Amino acid sequence: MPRKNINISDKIETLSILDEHGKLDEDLEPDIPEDELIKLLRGMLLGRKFDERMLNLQRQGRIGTFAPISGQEAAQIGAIALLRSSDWMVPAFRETAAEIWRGRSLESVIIYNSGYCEGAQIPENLNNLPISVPVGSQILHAVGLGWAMKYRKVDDVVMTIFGDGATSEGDFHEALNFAGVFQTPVIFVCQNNQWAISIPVHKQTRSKTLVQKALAYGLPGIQVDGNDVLAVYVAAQEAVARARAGGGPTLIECVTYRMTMHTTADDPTRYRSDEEVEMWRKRDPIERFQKYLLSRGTLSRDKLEGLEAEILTQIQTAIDQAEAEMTSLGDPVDMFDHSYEQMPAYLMEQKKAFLAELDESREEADNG
Amino acid sequence: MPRKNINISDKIETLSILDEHGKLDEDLEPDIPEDELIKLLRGMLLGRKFDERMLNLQRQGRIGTFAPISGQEAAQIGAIALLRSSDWMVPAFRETAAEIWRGRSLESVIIYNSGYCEGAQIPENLNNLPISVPVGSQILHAVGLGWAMKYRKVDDVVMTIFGDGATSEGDFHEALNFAGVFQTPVIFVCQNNQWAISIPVHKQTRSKTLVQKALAYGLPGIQVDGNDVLAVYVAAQEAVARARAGGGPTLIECVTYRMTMHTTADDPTRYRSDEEVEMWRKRDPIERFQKYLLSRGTLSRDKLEGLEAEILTQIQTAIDQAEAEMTSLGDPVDMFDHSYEQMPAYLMEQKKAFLAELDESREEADNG
Amino acid sequence: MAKLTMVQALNLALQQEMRNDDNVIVLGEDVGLDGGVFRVTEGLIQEFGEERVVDTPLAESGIVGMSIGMSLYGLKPVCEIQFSGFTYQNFHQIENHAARFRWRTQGRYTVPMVLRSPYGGGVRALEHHSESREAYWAHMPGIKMVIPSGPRNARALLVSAIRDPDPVIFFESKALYRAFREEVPEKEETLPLGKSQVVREGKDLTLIAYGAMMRPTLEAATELQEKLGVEAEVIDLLTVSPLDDTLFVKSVLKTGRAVVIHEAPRSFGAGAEIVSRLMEKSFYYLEAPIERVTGYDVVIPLYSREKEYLPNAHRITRAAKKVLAA
Amino acid sequence: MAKLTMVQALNLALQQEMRNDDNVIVLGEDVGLDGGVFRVTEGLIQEFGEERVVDTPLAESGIVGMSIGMSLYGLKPVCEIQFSGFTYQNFHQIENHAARFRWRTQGRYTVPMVLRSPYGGGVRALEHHSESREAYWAHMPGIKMVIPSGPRNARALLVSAIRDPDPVIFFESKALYRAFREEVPEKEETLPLGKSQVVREGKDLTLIAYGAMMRPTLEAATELQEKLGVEAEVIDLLTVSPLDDTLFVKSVLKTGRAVVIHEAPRSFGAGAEIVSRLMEKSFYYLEAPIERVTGYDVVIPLYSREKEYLPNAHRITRAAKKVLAA
Ligand SMILES: Cc1ncc(C[n+]2csc(CCOP(=O)(O)OP(=O)(O)O)c2C)c(N)n1
Ligand SMILES: Cc1ncc(C[n+]2csc(CCOP(=O)(O)OP(=O)(O)O)c2C)c(N)n1
Ligand SMILES: [Mg+2]
Ligand SMILES: [Mg+2]
Repeated sequence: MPRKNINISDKIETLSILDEHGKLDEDLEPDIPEDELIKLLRGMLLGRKFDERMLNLQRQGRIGTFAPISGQEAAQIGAIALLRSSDWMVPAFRETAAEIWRGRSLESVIIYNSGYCEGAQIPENLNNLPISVPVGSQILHAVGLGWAMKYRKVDDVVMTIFGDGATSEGDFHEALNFAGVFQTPVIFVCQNNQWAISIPVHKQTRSKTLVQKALAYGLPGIQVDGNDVLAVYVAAQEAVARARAGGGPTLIECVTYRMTMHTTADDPTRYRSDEEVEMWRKRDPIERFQKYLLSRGTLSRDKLEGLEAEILTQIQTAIDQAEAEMTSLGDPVDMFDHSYEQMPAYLMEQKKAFLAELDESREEADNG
Repeated sequence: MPRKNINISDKIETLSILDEHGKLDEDLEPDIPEDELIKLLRGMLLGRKFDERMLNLQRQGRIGTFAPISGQEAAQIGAIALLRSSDWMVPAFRETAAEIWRGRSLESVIIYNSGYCEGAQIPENLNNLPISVPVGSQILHAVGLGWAMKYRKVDDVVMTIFGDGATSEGDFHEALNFAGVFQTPVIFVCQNNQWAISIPVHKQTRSKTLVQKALAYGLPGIQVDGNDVLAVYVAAQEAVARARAGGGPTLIECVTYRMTMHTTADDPTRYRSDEEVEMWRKRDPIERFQKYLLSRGTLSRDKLEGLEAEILTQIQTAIDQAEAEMTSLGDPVDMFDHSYEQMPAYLMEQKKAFLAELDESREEADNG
Repeated sequence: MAKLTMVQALNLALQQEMRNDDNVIVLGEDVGLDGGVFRVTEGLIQEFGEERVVDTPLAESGIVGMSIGMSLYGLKPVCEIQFSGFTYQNFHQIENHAARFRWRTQGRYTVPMVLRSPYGGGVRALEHHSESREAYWAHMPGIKMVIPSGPRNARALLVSAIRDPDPVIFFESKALYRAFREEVPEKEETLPLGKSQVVREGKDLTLIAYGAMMRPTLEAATELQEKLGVEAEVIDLLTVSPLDDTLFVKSVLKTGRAVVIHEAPRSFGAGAEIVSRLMEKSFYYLEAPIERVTGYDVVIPLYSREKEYLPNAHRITRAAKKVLAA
Repeated sequence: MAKLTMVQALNLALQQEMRNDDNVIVLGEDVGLDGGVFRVTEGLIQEFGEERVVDTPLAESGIVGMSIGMSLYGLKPVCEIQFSGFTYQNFHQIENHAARFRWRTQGRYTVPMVLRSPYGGGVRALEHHSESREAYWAHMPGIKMVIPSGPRNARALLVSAIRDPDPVIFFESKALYRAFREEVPEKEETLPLGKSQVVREGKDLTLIAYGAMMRPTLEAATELQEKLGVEAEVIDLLTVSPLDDTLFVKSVLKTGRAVVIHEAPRSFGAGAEIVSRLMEKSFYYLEAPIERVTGYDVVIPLYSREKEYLPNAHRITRAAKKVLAA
């Protein structure tokens, strides 16, 4: 073998269907039922409106730190919509729209972001993992779940979501490598929203795309316009079908944008320009999709207004209910629960001591 | 952008010059001075002979666990030969031939493998790191060294060596990614010897080559026949030149073979076939290179015998000297040294207590 | 009953649990054809196939992260990390996740995995192969840290660990792997996690140890008996955390004197917690300050000097005498 | 002298050391333009450029491993890990390498790096953002574990840490970052690592704490004085490891009574080592068992319950009274 280029057999593709002006590539238009299209729009709108309201609540001091998703609605909903309920979702921490699509209640989000662990409770019928804060660490859990599904010979799949920053973590690498070796039914959805807090993606890695990292693991990869819900949907559909059929994992890179701050504790003006934000605003995934739906007659202005109003009511109801629920939450002694299935003796002693102190302080407070 | 294949701009090449029958691809023959060729052969022979002798010593119980390098002489020497003394070497644990090339004494290897930390001492004039046992972990140190060189504006480079197994570790990923982003002058030399203990490389990763992992980091990569010292040399020469000129890092995959056991504690017959070993024996890097040197008149049978005899003497002298040295090593109280620059008070107390106990036991032994 | 080494006893536990429950999966580096570098998983791949005995790529965080995912699906992974000196590569997966899923989801998801790993010195190994850092894991809420001291209890504890609904770090002393044999019944035997044992009764002094240190500790007890007529009570912790302080506190309430032994570095080691519990629960009964016999606060030396680093019967006896003289 | 918050004081230390010595390099996630998520590195990139203030990819092992390499070349990297809850991702690089290069090479190579990281609770943060696990690092031979308690000593200790020839883990309490201001001299000031301080003298009782816990501890001391006329001596460890036991032992030899305070989980926490040292070095002077006031042995709860998890002046006073009554 003299010097020659190595032929990489795995395909790395890129896909866009609906461009930023809402113009459709008709050859590529997927055949999605109308009610599913409306469902997608609703999921995206709910994501956006809820985000705006949460930001509001945070500014009013009614909830704590919160990571907004605005701009990533298509990238989240377009992908997660392909799962059925027996499939599993393994999110990072900025997938609120996807979590809600998967059945998480708005109330639980509010409660969690108010510092109550009760908000992380996941109903028994949902196959969702809770949010994972340590960047990239959850990707491996998806691979383990996928391994277990394959072992149990069910045809469910796992979708895990993570950011562009996560691709730098060792766990990303180990996860994709394991998935390749064991051919687990996992769809890796990278939300490349251009930023990891203040670090732009070109300082995160020198590879021109994130999707090409799939080549390191012998996986197929596809990069999609992440603000084009049709493209995301189609890519996810292919990947899910492949995984379900035993064809193994896929890496999907959704090229999108975090339109607001990293979290409510962040000030993005420190590190990025208004022009950049403006440019991406023009690529808004929701506007684009609405244009498409309006133009094909699936949606009308009236219907859209009705949808928005309904969503705002849903959000308000959730806030009211969450705030009502929270009045009865927060007994501190609960912190001793769920450390182990059976509380060890020494922890029991600590709990007792805690209760005794609590009683005592209350007495003192009563007396004082 | 409709669906299309992504064009990966970085080149991933493969190179072979001297095939397993010693046949030369004359178009590719590098122009290496004769004395350098002989030096390369000597380095490889020394590696092999020392290995054989160490195995012997281990079987006789004269040294402890030892990781042999036989089969990887070309992959090690061909690469390391390109460094100048101000460059740095960051090895894993199976690079004894390369370490010796870089000035490590045979004595120190013997002493280290006899369980004495004194054997890890590195003379001030050598820019070598000591062996690194945790797989893959040292690759990051090379990137930090390279960063520092770039910062100090010197044109030295770092070469780090690791195995095929190491490419699965998160640290491998983080290191190559950092090197790409910071364009540090680091040459990553992967010794793909087909096995990580009992795991063959196709169970290590699904990517068809290891070198294509470079694409994940936007790095150039080259796969070479690692049993062909000329190919390794040429690939390393290019990579070193590029790094020295500020062109950044390169990944080199040397396709080679671990001809004997993982370490002296390992029994490879449990997991691989004799046929496989036999097949690779035919690709022996030393025989091949000798044929080439003989055929081009650089080497004669006589000269070769002389070389071998000289090497055996060198090894015997080293063993004698190491064994002599060791008689005066091993004062256990030394274990308290070099924990910190200044020994903390509490450690001083422990050292005192240790000495007191030692005295007492000696007394007891004298009295008993 | 067969006389088994600890390696064989652990192998028996794995084999039987795998037969009992097809949720039990063994995974790790070289656990398949190679049978593990210490042969603890020998023969399993032949009986259970590659489906249940999984050779993984060389990546500890991968192994543990994948085990967590398997656990969340209801499997019971028993992963092997080849040496405890390489469990730091997966430290974050245990700290950030294995230890917390139950708490994080208020009981919805649990991580019933076992992480087995050889620990400790005494086998003339390379750097990183002789580590003893159980204190890291013992300080981690949500984790159980178990260390057996012989073939029989190793087998019984491993069975319990596999069945335990919470994540268990299971350290196996390399020095004990083949050091001696014990009768190990073919029939199922378990030992409760989180319970220590009195392995020798005595009234003069309490010796508290675990794992590889049980042997020099028992040797010291014998020597104390034979040379000085001192009756040492010896406690084997078996589980380091959650720490069972009932037996050793009870013992010290009786003896008033104690020596704590471990091979890990002394400062901030597991011994400190034992001393603190005794401070809190037996102070008024203490006749003398409790002594710690431990490794020193340095990296365990390469093997030419490791014997002097590791506590031995002589050092324990010496400490006992000091406590007795006080 | 300017009145600075701890964030400003740390920033001053970095700025001055970077001016003094071009070997000093700051690196980590978001330390550049963003100035660090807590703004400790604010303004540094403007003064020293991207060459010396390095925004890294999101990879903690990468950051630390690279820092080790930089150190081996003679630089003095000061890396930031964004929250101490993410230092586990780089645990192996510290355990396996930073802590050992000096020993491994018998002094030829050293790792004079500093790993700065915000630790502790009290700022209503998300999961993993309120961790207090100094005991892990304290148990690691070769590592120094430093925790300042206010702007002035934070600045002085950070300067010393940067100049120290050995690797230092430097934890900064988020709760203290902006809690109060202190006079911090513009002129260079250092404090020796490995030395504790008596911050309040007293004869009746010794309170031993560090970091964020110094405030409730001093509050408790005041309360004890004012309400009960009890004179508590208060010791600020400043360095957790190597642990300086001279001052607290001396103090307890005088007072005979002690309370140890930390916010980390109790079992196998740093407090246990302090208790053990006192057991060994002051036993015969102890009038009562030493009390520990600490976090509980659970994951620190999300913020609605964290106040009850964290030790406060009330709990410390209560423990002090118990010790005094005994
Ligand atoms: C292991 C780890 N390191 C650091 C952090 C702090 N942190 C939280 S989010 C974030 C950036 C994540 O970027 P990316 O993966 O692109 O996701 P995005 O925030 O853009 O959704 C960082 C550094 C963390 N949570 N976990
Ligand atoms: C982090 C870590 N995990 C596991 C080991 C045990 N171990 C030592 S060498 C080895 C295989 C290494 O394979 P490779 O990287 O291909 O290098 P080779 O041994 O073939 O030279 C393993 C698993 C280790 N030393 N470090
Ligand atoms: Mg991002
Ligand atoms: Mg190999």
